[in-house]
Amino acid sequence: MSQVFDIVLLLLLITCAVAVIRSKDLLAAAIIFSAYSLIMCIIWQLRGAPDVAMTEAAVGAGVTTVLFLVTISRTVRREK
Amino acid sequence: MINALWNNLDYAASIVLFLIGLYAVIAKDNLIKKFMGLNIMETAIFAFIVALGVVDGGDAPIMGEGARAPFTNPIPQALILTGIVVAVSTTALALSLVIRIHKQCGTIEADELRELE
Amino acid sequence: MKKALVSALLILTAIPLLLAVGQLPPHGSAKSPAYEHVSAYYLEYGAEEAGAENIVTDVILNYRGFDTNGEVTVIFTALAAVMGVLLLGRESRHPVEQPTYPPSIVVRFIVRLLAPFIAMFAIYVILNGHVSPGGGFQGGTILGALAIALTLVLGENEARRLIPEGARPWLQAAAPLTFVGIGLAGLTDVGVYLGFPTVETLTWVRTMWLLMLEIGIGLGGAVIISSIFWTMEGER
Amino acid sequence: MVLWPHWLVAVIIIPLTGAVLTPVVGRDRPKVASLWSLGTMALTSVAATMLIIRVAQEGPFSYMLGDWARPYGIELRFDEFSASVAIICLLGLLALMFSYRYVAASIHESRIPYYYSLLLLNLTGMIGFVVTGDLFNLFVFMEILSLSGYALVAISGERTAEMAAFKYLVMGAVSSLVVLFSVGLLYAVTGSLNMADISERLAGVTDRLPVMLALAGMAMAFMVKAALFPLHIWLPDAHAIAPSPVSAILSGLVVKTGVFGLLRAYQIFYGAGNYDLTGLNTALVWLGAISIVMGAFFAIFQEDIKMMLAYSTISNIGYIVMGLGLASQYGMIGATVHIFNHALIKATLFLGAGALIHKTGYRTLTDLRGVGKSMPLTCMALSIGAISIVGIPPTAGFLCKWYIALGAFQAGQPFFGFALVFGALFIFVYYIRMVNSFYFQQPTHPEILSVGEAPLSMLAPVLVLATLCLVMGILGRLPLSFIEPAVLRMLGTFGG
Repeated sequence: MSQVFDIVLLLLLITCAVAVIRSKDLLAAAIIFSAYSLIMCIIWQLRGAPDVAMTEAAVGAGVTTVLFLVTISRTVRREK
Repeated sequence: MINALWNNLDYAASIVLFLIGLYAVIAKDNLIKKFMGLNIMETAIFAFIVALGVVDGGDAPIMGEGARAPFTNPIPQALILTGIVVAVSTTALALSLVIRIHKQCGTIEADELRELE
Repeated sequence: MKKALVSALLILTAIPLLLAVGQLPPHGSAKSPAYEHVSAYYLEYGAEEAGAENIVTDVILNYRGFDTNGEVTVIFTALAAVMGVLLLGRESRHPVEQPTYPPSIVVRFIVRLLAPFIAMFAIYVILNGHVSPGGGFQGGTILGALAIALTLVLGENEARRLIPEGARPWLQAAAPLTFVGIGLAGLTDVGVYLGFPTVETLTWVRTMWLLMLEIGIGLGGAVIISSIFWTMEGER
Repeated sequence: MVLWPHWLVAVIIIPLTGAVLTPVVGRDRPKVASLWSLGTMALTSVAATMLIIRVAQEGPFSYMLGDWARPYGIELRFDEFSASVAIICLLGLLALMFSYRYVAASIHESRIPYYYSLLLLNLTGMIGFVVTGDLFNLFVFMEILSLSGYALVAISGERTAEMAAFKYLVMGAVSSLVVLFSVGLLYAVTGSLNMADISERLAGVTDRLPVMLALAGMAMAFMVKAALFPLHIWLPDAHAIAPSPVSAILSGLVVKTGVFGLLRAYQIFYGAGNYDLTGLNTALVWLGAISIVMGAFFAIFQEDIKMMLAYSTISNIGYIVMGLGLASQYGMIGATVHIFNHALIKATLFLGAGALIHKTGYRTLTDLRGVGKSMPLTCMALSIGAISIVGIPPTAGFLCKWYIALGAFQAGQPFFGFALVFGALFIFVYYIRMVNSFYFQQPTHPEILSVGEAPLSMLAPVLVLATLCLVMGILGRLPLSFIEPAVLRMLGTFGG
């Protein structure tokens, strides 16, 4: 059972990564990137690494996304 | 090899993510997108190193009441804590540069920037 | 042409990676060299020898404390770098049209409502880093995120007042300075940089030092993250 | 002498503390920031001197941080190769002194404290990089030095500088990531992060593929950092556009950390004893030879004086890497000593060029024609640097290149000895071009004849370095014999 859950999460992770790369809208890409980090964080929590999961949730999904959002708001939103 | 990878799904997934990120870094022209790719690469490597420390049925390495062996390996986790901080520092600097470049050149597409030079 | 080159490169990278990973010790095995060498020692003796029940905290603050000393320097470097790149650059040649929406009442109300609880949680995370997941940097990041959220609601000028102008450079350097301080304390007390007392009667000193490190990292991290945000956000 | 064992940690902690306090001390007072950083670096130099005295007396020694025994804690290890801290401190001091006037003219005032802070952090990172004995600690210090390096390139706020910094950053970040990946692989197969411990445990590893991948990854990543030929594309822009004192540090020292990383990787794998490194050696020798020729070739066509110097760095890194790859006693010794000497020479050249640009405002060779008459001392220093880098006998560049050539013959690959001489000829051509335009051509801009000599804070570092170029040529045997035991220990049964 947990094997199935693992596979679903990993597939979701890869889907998110591909979606980040393919999306032409940078704002959407930043949000998907945040989701990607959160999925990564769930995986790490399941793997018995709560410290890393917490850091990833705070830094990867939080601060990094905020920095991306600031940058997008100061530059352009659409990729050519 | 397929069998080995099936048993090591985490490793395989992190390699796939690494390649996706690498693709973005090389092929994408938008500088913000490039950096999203680099961040994906970074998390892929982190996932790989955390996976090195996983033990089947292992608990978080926190002693105290109710803790029972086996515990997962604490060293990769400690390394990745540092790694994540390094990654966000690099991102902050890169994005500041992107803001400056946009301010000075009005574009953040690598091919257009190359024409400007 | 470019596509073909890129895919060739990706395939060329993928093959050695996959081959090598296939030869690694199997995933999840408790018999791998990674698990049986140094980490076995940490898991066995860490809790009593290094002072924290959370072995990850033991590793980052005590056994491999110098790495964390370097890590906080990396964040400080990031701050200095962002300041060096963005501070008072020349006037913009391509100003961005900034529509300024005042945040909606819902956002303002929720952030104001949650702020004290977020702050409390962050402080809890910092202070309990040695017995539960979390620690200085995680809690510091949460505090920094709170400062960012408050900036959106209160406006930058109000939010900046949270960290007094005069103390800001000191606070930004707080994390590396705490490390140097504790390191020198270890030097005088134990005789080695970053040494922690291991004597039975001095365990409270050890716990206190660990806590001071956590607080220093947390405070420094929070101030640096919010300063980076303010500097980047101030670029119009 | 209570401090005797602690100098090893002091040499990292002093500049680190100084760096984080620079913005506190120097806020709104750029001059104070400058003096503060100079003082910090002077103190660091004292620590470095003590360390070198100690290593000369008793050989390599360690410092166990936190008092944990070897594989459990972090070890700082000072061996003969780590004596590079001397050159790091020296160049750091001189570059800081040079910055005093240079920065005031070319960098926005509010950025100046951060400039000094970043420069100190960069030096701290390098010092940590060369003295640490722990693989992950190496990565952390590498990040400090790279991150501050990227920012220093962009700090002038020029458009081109920021673009060059971004290019540098992307390549640097990817290569750092590859280093982290390799560290992870080595950890997976050995369970340790201490270099000496990894080296011991590697001997018993049976599945060799991950180890070889880790070696390849590290080699590749450090080649990016060292700007070896096909991976050099970030270097010319970044080094040419950065402020001149930063160029001197980047070109003289930061690219060498890539070479130094390679050296550490070699130490680990030679120490294990039963790894066949012929493949890597061959690759390094060939890439080195190609770098020598291509770097020199591109340099000939550069108009911009700093661009020319930047390409010349690629060429000289080629010499060093080739010497390493030859894996013979002479080649190795020549390569390690060339790390020192090239740092001296390139710093002379970049600081000299910086002084010219600061005074005249021109940076191409055509524009700078005739400057030899108005700035005789600076131009003399530049000429000495040029002679040294070509490798003409009485100067610093000669002995190590001679040793590398000897190494090629010793390794039974005389072809590469000829490649080296051929490269030196190319280098000769473009430095002759530089000297020629300084002294023997009619000035393009007549007003260049009336600019005065550079101010003392700029002239002094340049002259000190030029003198050292000459002195090291005469005392050249000193570093050679200093480094010899370390090389012999490392090569063990291999080579000479």
